[in-house]
Amino acid sequence: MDFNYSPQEEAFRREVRGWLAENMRELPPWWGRPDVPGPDVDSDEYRHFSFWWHRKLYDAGFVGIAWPKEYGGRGATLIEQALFNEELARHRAPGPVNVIGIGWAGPTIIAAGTEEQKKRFLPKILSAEEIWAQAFSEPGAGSDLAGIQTRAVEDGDDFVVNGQKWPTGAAERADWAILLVRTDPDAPRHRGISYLLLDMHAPGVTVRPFRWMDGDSSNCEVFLDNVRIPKTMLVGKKNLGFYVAMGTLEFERSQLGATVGRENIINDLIRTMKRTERDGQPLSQDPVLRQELAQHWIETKVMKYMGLRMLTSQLKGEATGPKANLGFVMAGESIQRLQDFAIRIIGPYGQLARGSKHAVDNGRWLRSYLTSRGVPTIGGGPVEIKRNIIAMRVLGLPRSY
Amino acid sequence: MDFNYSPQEEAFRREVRGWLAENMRELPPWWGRPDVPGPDVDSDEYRHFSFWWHRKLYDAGFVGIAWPKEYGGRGATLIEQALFNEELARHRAPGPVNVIGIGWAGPTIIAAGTEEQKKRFLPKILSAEEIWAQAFSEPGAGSDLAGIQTRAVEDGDDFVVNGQKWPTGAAERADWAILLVRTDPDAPRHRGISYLLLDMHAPGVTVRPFRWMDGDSSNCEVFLDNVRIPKTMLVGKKNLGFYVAMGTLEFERSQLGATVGRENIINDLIRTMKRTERDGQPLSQDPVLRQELAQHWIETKVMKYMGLRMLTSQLKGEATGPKANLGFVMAGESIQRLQDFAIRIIGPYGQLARGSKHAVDNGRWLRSYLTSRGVPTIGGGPVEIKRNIIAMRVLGLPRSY
Amino acid sequence: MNFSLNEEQVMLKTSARNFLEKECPKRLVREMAANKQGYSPELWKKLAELGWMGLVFPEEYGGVGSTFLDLTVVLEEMGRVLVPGPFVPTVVLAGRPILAAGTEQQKRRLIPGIANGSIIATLAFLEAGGELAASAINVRGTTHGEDFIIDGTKLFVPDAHVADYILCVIRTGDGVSKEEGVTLLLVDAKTVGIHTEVLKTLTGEKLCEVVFSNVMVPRGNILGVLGNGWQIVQRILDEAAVAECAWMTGGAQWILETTVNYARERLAFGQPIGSFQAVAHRCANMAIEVEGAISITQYAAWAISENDPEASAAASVAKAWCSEMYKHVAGDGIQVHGATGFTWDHDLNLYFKRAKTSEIAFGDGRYHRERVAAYITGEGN
Amino acid sequence: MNFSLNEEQVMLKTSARNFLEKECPKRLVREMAANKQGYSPELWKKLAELGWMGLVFPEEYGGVGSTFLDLTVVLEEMGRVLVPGPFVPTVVLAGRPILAAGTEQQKRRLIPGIANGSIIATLAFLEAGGELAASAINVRGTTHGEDFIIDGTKLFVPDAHVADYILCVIRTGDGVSKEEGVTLLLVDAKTVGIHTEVLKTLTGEKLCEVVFSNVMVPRGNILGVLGNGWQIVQRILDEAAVAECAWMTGGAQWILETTVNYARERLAFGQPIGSFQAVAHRCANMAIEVEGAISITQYAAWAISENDPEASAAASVAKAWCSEMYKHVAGDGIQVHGATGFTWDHDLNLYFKRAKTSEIAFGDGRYHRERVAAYITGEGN
Repeated sequence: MDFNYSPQEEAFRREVRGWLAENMRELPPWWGRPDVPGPDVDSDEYRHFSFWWHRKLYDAGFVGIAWPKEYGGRGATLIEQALFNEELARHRAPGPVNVIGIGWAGPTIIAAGTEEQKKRFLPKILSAEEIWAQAFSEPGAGSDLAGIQTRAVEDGDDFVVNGQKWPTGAAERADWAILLVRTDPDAPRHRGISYLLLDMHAPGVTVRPFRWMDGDSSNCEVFLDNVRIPKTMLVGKKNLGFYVAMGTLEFERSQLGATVGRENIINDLIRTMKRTERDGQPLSQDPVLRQELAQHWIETKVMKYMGLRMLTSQLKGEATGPKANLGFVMAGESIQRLQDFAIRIIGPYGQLARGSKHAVDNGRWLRSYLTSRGVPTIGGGPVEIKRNIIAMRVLGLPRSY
Repeated sequence: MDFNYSPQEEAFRREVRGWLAENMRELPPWWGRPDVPGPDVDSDEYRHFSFWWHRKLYDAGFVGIAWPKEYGGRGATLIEQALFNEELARHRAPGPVNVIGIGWAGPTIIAAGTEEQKKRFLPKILSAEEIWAQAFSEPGAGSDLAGIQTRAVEDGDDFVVNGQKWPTGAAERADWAILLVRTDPDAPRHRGISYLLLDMHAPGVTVRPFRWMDGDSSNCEVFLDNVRIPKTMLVGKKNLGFYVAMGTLEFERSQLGATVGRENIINDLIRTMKRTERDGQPLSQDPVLRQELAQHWIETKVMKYMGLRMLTSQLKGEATGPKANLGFVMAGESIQRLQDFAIRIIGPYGQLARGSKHAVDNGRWLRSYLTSRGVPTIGGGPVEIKRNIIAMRVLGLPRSY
Repeated sequence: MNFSLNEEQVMLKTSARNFLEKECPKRLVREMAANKQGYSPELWKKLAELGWMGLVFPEEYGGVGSTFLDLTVVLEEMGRVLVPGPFVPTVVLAGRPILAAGTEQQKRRLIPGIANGSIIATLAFLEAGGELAASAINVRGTTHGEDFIIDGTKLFVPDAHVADYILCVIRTGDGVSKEEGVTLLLVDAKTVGIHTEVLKTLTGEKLCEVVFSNVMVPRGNILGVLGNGWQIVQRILDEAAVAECAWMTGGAQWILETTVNYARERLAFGQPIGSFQAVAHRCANMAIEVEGAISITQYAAWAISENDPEASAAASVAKAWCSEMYKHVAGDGIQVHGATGFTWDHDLNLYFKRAKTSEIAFGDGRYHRERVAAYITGEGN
Repeated sequence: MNFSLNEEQVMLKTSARNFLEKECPKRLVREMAANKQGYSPELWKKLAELGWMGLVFPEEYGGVGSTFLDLTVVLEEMGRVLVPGPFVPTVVLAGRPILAAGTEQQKRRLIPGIANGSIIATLAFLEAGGELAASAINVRGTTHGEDFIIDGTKLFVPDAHVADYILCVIRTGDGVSKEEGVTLLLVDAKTVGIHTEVLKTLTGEKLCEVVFSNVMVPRGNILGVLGNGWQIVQRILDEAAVAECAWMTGGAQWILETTVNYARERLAFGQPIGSFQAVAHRCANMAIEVEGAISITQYAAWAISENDPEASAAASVAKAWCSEMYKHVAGDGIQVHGATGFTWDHDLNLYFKRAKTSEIAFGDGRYHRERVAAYITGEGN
């Protein structure tokens, strides 16, 4: 056991740090400063900013760190990917865009795609010239992905697709989407699904944006009306798309970046607690809050080392897919408690939204309180499903659903 | 809505209080005083004491308060039963013995028994001349009572019973037991069970006591080896015993006595906290402990009024069986948290058992900490089953088991 | 002992339910969140015609003469559909203390207008520290002949922008304890020197910053006794806490019913999701918390109606419980609904957000637990 | 970065597992709980022969020269089967500080005996207040020529009744802070004036009251520097906390495995109970807590082995987590087992009880959370 990093890894860390120190100077003044007015996350200005930053990361070779070199990646280890995520979070730097493309579509194409698909798609994923969305779940099939109803019928060299996908992330601005469709309605549920690459600009694709309850309005519903998708866009074997989608994606499972993000949140809270007095005493000395604060730190540290243990398993080539859910469930529910704690600390100010006079940190805590109810326990895979997987595939209990 | 009691009810309360004031003087010096050495709960001395006290309650007409007069009860309302339980708890007086007889066997016989059975059994239940046990669950059928395997075969005027019951409460000292047996192995699970009255002194009945983890050694396993039970001991119809057992038992569901018991515990804890200093400050002023302490009080009050709402429904003749589980689940899990809080307060002394030098309150908190893991969430019906019932029969959700 | 609504209360509840289902659809709630005024004058008028504003005031002042408990029956239904507007500020935060502590003249001047819906009123209490303690009252009222001059800033004042009167909690003196020297002053909202700005909130509820610059208020507008206002404030807070509990309990019941219906109908893996214990037991837990909330809130409301000596403790017990309950139930409701429940368009999010503001209003769980601890230990901290 | 046991550690773990499964059945655990000595001399001898007592001591003192991390590998296996006896007191509470702070002479005198199993030692720390703070150290040592005279009572001293040496934390002076003036003294347990009484505990672990009446101890028996013992004590507590975490983690894994097996096999309603989500998800939650405990404990053990500057904070993080984890997991294990799990005869109850004493040992969750808060805020409280 050794928590020290190898000289090569340390060198990489130094490289990242050096690059960040150099390049973060160019970030706009509002970045990471809730007190300085900046553009909305949904605005064109913000979009322009994030593509500018992505390009810098890309040019420096920090996009697709663990992707093979032959596909434009750095060909580095998952440790280096984890290190990079950690440093990014530690420095509170913006990350790359095209998250679905880099983290999901790309690795799937690398693992199961044709040579043509690799050549056609991979370079533009890393460069973010083409943005990807994920169109798996449907209004009637969320937790139970095998229940999708969107149909694809073969017609000559194409699949003709009809159906509806929801929610599909930032589909409005996507050029391509990874898509699950039913190609054999008579087969057992899991065995009649295919995995396609969908041109979002194709005729018959209609995108309707909607808002989440935290105000994020970048998410979409996608309607597919006789959309023709060439058979060359099939990934893996026909009717085995469910297994392509569930297949081991070698994304880094340490969650180290997220853990550092939590540390940042806690450190920000400590600052707030130190400068806020109640009954003539800073909140940081309030014994009740201290217990809660410490508990959040403890959970953060526990998750950090759970993540590193998971990463070690991954590096050894062990199958960590089901086991990673141990950390994911904890992280999902833990961040909700942390955000609830954060907003309780600021008392009545917790009600004030972005743009309001007197809003603490321009409503940051309110927004993140709301956001914590989405992805952490639902959007990133419902905790109920994750617990099912832990019970069945980690503990070997019988199926419970 | 009116939380005041009627003049008649207030008169009854005064009667109870007067009687308790008068008679509690005769209680032995060790009663309710952990600092005064007294007999073990399992000892003959303790047994003698509790029968002596039962007889006093009985003679005063306080046993079977809500039982009909014709069967030796007081014929009073459930409110008066609740009031009595409340006063008993408030005064920390001992309760009656023969709890299964009075609370379970008796009401079932009243509701479903034959005239002969009523005459034969009811008077001696109230007087505690005959003690009852409950022999429903089996080593292989606990949560799922309909899964019992103990067989009864008809033979002339008798049932011949073979099987094993566990756990059966204080069967070693019981004269009779209410018994569920399978009389039709081919019928659907719930429809082949009969409800019998078992003479514990009959040939073929073997009782093996065992201990619970809290040290209580009064519980038993019962082996039935060709035990002959006359058919006159059948309660209700043959094969419909499951429904006899599940039938509405008009025991009082307010749990008022238990609630007051919780108040007593909290008040005892406050006393302990006031006289225990940490860092030169009494624990009662520790802000962290105060939050927890208050939460326990809050839960106690919430349960009190949940209970009274339930009682009001009962009095109106509404079916409260499933709904009462709302309060039961909460009470079961809440008492575990309270006992954990209690034992944390006394720090390292929490490890010391009854009879040890330095044990706080002679190990009372340790014992009750352990005890809280049994009946509250398991023995009184597992919380999982209770939640099933709430979901299905209170909320109308589909069956989930 | 009879823990159930009486016949009139059941009728009141039923008619309120029917009326509000028709008159206060979620569309209106969403509109009013975005609307500057924050309430619908038509609906306000109808509520007045139904007598709801006058419910807890004696007939001699144009009221209906019902009890505080009756009011909570209506509040529960209002909370169920999230009626927007200054009902609680007008009736509970201002009207009730005027009735309890006002002079005959003050009562005659204001209560009939409150009862018939022509006067909107509110309470200005919190300041920059955001605390409910007497020590946090620092807006000053200084004597100037027959007037007081008020200077300072109040925050989080509900609906001050549409109020005709603002009941202000100010400091007029410094005693041995911070409780001494607190005074309640009835201020005409149109007085020169008052500047109101609506803050942007989570729910669209209109909480205001109210700046008093050299505001002159006649001495005759003192409510109760000069420097002795804290006792009245405490009673206001107790009643407001219980009113909020009723509101929360109504909303939580809507969530529970909506979630159970969803769990019955939504399919996954070929079955209704309510047939999975992860969902079924979550719903059971919600039901337990809600049943507790209904019970403790009704008790606390009864205790306030009866001036029971335990009323204040009961209010804290209820508010501590309901604050956590509403938040849990709203969160569980979203979790059971999955992504659907997390959308802006689903009504659940209105409740989830309201659960947070209700938690904060009139003291959160921690605040009331400390009050309960003080009550049961007999020791402050 | 390599977060996994190395080859030798895996071997150590496997051989410990095999050895203990054979040599320390639950029958022995139960016997020793009732037994006066509280441990089996035969098993003790075998442990010594395996080199476990000497694991963390250098070869020059008769040890094996392994790391603290290696020790926790063994402790995890010991905790898994609940090995009774004075192993942790001897090795961690007494042996480790002697190695760290003792004079060459002290080390030569004691460590070889500890390493070969011929010396049993323990730490006398807590007093009547039951607190871990320096301010709670009130047993006095007063100078008397070349000796100290100790007077006072120590409580909850593990295995003092069989110990050859007792490392005593006493007060020899009063400084500006309570930390000053604390001294560690190595006391021969057979010295005249020491009276030991075994207290009756939940688990049958032998915690003792040790009364010192006019006990003379030579000055040469000071461990470290007179009046400067508190730093050593803190290090002892950190190591003891992590040792306890390893112990708890082992026990929790036994519970998890046993419970999952039961859930697979036990039928209700015609299905294994593990196919009900109420049970399956409870098991999943147990697994999450256990995985967290394994991870954080190994990290803390590594930090101690490496003298990492974060070692003390890591110890508190680990102990806070594991204290709650073990209690939850043990409670959940019983709940899944139902009445069976609540019987005296089922081994689960041994773990449930141990979870409580482990929670208390070397600081409970609250104590360590406060330490973590002090660490991250940089402010005491």
